[in-house]
Amino acid sequence: MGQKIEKTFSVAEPLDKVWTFLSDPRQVAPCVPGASITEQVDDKTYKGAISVKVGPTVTDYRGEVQIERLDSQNHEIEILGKGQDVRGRGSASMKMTGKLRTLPNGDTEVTSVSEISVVGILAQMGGRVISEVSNIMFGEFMKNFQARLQQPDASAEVNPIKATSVAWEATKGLFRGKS
Amino acid sequence: MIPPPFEYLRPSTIPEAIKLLQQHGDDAKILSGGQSLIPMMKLRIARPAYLVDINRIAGLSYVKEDVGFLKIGGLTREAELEASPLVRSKYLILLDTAHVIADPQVRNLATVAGNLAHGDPANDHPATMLALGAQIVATGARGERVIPIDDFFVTLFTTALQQGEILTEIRIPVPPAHSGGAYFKLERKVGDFATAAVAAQVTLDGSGNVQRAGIGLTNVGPIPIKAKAAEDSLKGKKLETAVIAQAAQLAADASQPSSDLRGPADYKRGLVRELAMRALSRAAERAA
Amino acid sequence: MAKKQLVRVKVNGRDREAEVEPRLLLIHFIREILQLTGSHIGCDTSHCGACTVLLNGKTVKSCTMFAVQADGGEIMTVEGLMKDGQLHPLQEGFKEEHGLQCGFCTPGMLISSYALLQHNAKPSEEDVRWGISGNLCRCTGYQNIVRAVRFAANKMAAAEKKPEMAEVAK
Amino acid sequence: MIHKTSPEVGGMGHPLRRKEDLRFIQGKGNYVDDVHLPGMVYGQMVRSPYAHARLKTVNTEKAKKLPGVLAIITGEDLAKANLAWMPTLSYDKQMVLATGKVLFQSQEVAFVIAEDRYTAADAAELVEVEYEELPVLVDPQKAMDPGAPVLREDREQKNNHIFHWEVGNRKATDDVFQKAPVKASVNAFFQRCHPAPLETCGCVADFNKATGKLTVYMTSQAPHAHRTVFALVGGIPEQNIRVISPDIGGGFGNKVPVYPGYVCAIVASLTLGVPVKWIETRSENLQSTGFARDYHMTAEIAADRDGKMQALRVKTLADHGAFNAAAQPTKFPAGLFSICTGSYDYPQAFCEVDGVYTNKAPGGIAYRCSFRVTEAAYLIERVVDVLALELKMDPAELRRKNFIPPVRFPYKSSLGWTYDSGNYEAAMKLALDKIGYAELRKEQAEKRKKGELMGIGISSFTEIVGAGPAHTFDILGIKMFDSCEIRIHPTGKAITRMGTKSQGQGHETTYAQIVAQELGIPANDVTVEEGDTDTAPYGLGTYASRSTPTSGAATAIAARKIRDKAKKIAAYMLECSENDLEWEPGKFYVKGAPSKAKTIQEIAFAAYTNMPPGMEPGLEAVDYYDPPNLTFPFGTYACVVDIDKGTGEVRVRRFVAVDDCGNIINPMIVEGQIHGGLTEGLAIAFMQQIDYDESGNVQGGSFQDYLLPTAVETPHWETDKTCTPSPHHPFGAKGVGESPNVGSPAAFVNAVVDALSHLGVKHIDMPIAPWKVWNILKEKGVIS
Repeated sequence: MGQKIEKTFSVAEPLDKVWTFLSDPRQVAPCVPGASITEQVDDKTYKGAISVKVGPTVTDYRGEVQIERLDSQNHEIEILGKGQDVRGRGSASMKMTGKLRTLPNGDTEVTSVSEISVVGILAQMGGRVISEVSNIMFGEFMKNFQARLQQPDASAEVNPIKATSVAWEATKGLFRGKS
Repeated sequence: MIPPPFEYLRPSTIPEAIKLLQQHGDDAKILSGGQSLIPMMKLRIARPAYLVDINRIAGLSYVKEDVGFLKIGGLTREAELEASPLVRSKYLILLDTAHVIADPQVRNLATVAGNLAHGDPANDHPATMLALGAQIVATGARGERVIPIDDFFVTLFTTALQQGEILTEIRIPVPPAHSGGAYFKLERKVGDFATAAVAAQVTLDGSGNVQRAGIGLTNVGPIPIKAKAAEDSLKGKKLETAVIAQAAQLAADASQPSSDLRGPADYKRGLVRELAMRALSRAAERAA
Repeated sequence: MAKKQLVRVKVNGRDREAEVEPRLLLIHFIREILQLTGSHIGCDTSHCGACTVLLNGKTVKSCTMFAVQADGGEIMTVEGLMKDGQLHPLQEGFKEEHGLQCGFCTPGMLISSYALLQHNAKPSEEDVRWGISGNLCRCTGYQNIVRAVRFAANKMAAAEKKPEMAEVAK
Repeated sequence: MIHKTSPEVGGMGHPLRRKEDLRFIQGKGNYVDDVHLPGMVYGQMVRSPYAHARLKTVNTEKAKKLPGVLAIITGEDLAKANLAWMPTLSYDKQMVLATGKVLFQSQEVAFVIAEDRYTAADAAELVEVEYEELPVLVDPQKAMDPGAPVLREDREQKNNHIFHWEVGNRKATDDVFQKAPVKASVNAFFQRCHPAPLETCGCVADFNKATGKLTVYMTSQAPHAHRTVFALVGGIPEQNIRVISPDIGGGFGNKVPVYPGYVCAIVASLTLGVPVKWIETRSENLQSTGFARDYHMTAEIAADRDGKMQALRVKTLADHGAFNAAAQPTKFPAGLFSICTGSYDYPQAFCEVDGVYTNKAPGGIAYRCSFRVTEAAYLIERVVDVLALELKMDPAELRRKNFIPPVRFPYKSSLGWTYDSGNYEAAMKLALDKIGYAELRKEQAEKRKKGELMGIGISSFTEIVGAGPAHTFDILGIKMFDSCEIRIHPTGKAITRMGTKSQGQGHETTYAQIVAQELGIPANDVTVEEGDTDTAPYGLGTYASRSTPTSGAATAIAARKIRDKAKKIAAYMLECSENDLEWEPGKFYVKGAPSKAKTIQEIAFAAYTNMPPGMEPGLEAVDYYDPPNLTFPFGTYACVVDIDKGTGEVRVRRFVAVDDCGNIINPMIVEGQIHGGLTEGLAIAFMQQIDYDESGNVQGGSFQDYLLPTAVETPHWETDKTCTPSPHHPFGAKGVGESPNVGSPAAFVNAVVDALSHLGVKHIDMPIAPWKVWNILKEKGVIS
């Protein structure tokens, strides 16, 4: 189940600062609702987890985040994140391309293209909500990105952001909701 | 398919239920009709540790008119709504809606409140309640509060209900004379979610001009959509073909559907327009 | 494992009880604990209606309900349709009008039809089609099921008329 | 002409009420999940969420620790016993439990056995499987690309091509096309469907360690064939295997193949020595067991300007998924698809099919279909309509012009089949008269002026059923005969046992009616037993509308053998010569002296009490029937649809089905079969599809999205018949169970296309969802 989201937003920070932030998965990953970096494998590879709150339980995807391409001259980055559901029921991956540009007012414009792919039971049953969920998660990401950029948290790598309930809310809707 | 284990709690009063919900917090889910929750548990997508079964709480099942409102109790089943003489004679839009929800067996258990509290944009009552300008009564530890339906749907599967609150009543202002409404739904088959659906409720003044119009849309966005521009376009006008067509177009413009197995987004927008025309025409007939 | 709970129900007129896990689905309670295997499981997602039983007079999909929820209730399954060794008119109707082929959906169909006739003694073809719209059949194409239900409706109406006539005759 | 017996006897032609119904209407059927044996435990499959992945590790430690878990079987465990793979019915092999890699979503990876279902489900979740995802191939066209990833590493052939099959004269056909003044073509995709019987597949395997006997209660449409497969694969002596097919909740082809679940349950029972039950969930059923169709087809017709067809050319790509698990006769990798010339007389034809592997569930099976005849009938009936458009000719007129005329039967088709009998024009005329074709065309013209959309669709299909003659047909080498054994009890009652297996077709009634017809024993006095391999004679089972053509024929022949013996006994009893005896159902009497008679019941009693000297006692017979040819049922279906321009919805206003299945055993049951088949045809035309997204996720893997029609979506069917008996079948019958499913999809689609044809629409792929129609209307500017 693939889903492509293209978004452009701007942040009131200079390009260099945004670039430094964007090119560090330890900073960016926590902007994704429920995600965290747990370990750095090498300078381009990180282990991470996305903790998706599913009602009273927590579903964990664990996997890797990899910087596929880092072009500091053109300020372009390509990140691939891929996680497997620890209950063995599928996986989710996201390939994100980010590009920065300085706006006339000195702000920085972020253009991102994300391709989200979900495999397994959620993709089978949740077709009608995956795009909505992706959009909402991306909206959260933008908010977090802007907020964290202004107050980067040095300990991001050990403090997973509290999971939002977006994915739970999404899965709730898989069935004919009448109760 | 086998659900994961859980503890089953069966309070007999609302305060008891609220206490249990507070006590177990996020680990608890309300079991009302269960027709959405139980299939999810069987798929093991939902795994609540506690189920608080509110079905044995007395006095929550009614459909009645009282001080200017049609009141629907928090445990009123879809089948009861469908069978209510009051609904059958005066609230045809509710009858339209209940009739196309799932199937007879599911309607015997599923509740109107659950259909709303679930916050699923694909559910049918949200659009109807938006059209009717309903109010939601939420009961929590601090007592009751009334939430206008326009503020109730927050985001995908999220409503204004707080943890520990139970949707105990739905209030619909009794429509004045010359009111009428209708719900039109296109579904792939009986029991399916709407590909799209439109609820329309109008009240006409003495000269047949629209005094109030409510239009709600099902399954064409992250939340049930209130087509405000379309509603506004009708005010003070006679429900003639051109007027209806314009409102229908505005309703379609307000929709934000995504493509899925039920059809591409463009189709769904077109469907909203078509169904809005039909719902408004039927509402006009019923109001006359 | 969650602690077991006592479920007491009256099934086809007989009191039954068992200690069960709260998560036990009503259909498994009926089929496996009570050993009433007439009601079936066909889909798991609340779509097919093969598991339909009557709970307190109303049809429910017993695969989408926990046994603990039925505690204190009265259940009727297909095994409870026959009275005093006589087939229910619906059972006769299904046989007479060829309302079944593989028979797997039949118990659920019979129960839904039973409930339909309880509140609509003279259903039109359209009424019957909506009344059984929560039950899937893969074999019959429904047409003969519709005939079967209307056969039963006629037969039940005739049976009710007869005593009245007798009354008049007196 | 069939002699009509009295209603009390209930021979052929009587709408006898079904004998099997009494148990079903009381909830006393005995389906496989109703089988409950002492000490029985439960199996649950662990399945792959990925469509294509390297299988790195399968860790069962945590799961094994769960109280109540008895054992967990993995692919590696099976490999040690050489059981990780099993043969399919198409000379391919299929993984029982994955080793190395998984090839489709929901593929079987491990099998958990626990004391109860709930524990088994909990434990399955605790099995930890590590996968490495691989590129997924879902498009069969891409599967043929040279650079495509090779899915089946186990094969010597390092590509995804399974087979190429061709029939007919390519060159002669091409030559006709080169010169033909008129050509018409269609690209039609017959989407992947699933039979979805209401009961899923399952079994209870019960191995008795003391006796060495394995009893398998299973949802099997072919219990004998399955017993042989188990014997060959498992190395168990065949006499020690007993397969019992209890009541089956619908099959439609889904219950022909052997599935990994059966094998795992058997292995588990052999290992643990207790009965093991395995029952699929609906999702497992839809996502891993035999799908059907998935044919990407092109058909072209060459014709002259008057509409006389000259040649047919067909090219097809067949998507078989991860394993070629098609259930079909050995010599026919594309089944009987070469019946695609249909009801028409083509001087030349050529048909070729290529099969490929993709990362999808394995198949494809014959879904209410005689081995791809559904695809063939759909294709030809579609392309004929396209030709009619090309010629601006009425589609009924075009058909009439090209039908094989009655005088040409037996007719040898240019693709090699010998049609037994047919009268296509008669069936079409009846259908068109009944629906009021001429009036409908007028109405359509009027409506078009007003911008309203209605369409009339015709499908004049020819079926090919009753596989089949031993010289041509076998499955895994076993010839496709079928059988019947009849025993007459001393009191004149009877039991018959068959090699076939009913799944709702009413065999307990119809076979009894054949016996009643042939011997005059009331059908109600005849018990029909099927599905127990310890008692029934060997047969290939029920699918492909073969029961009546094969076992039905065997029943008549066996009954006639009994009648021959009965005649000898009667002659002895009546002290006359056999030549002096006349038969009427139920008794022999002396010619010219009807009062001197012996009833079959009296004769039966004598067979045990007073047989002629030297005669073997008893009265029974068995017949293994090898049909001389297939049978070719046919019919015309006519359908009227109205289209809602605003929503794109198609409403079937009327549907008239005229079937010709030769002589009829039970008209009530035939009508019921037609209703059911039409409903499945409707579902295929408008609703049912198993699709896959680009990652290999199943779309339509539950009844939420695999849409089965309810009573509300299903129209009221109108049926009628003509009767053209099969000349070679013992009582002139042909088989009918599948005709409506074979013939109707084209009628529905033709009707929808007809409604839109004036806009230039020539074809719409199934399932015709409202959005597809709406998109066309929008594209053609009909709506804004």
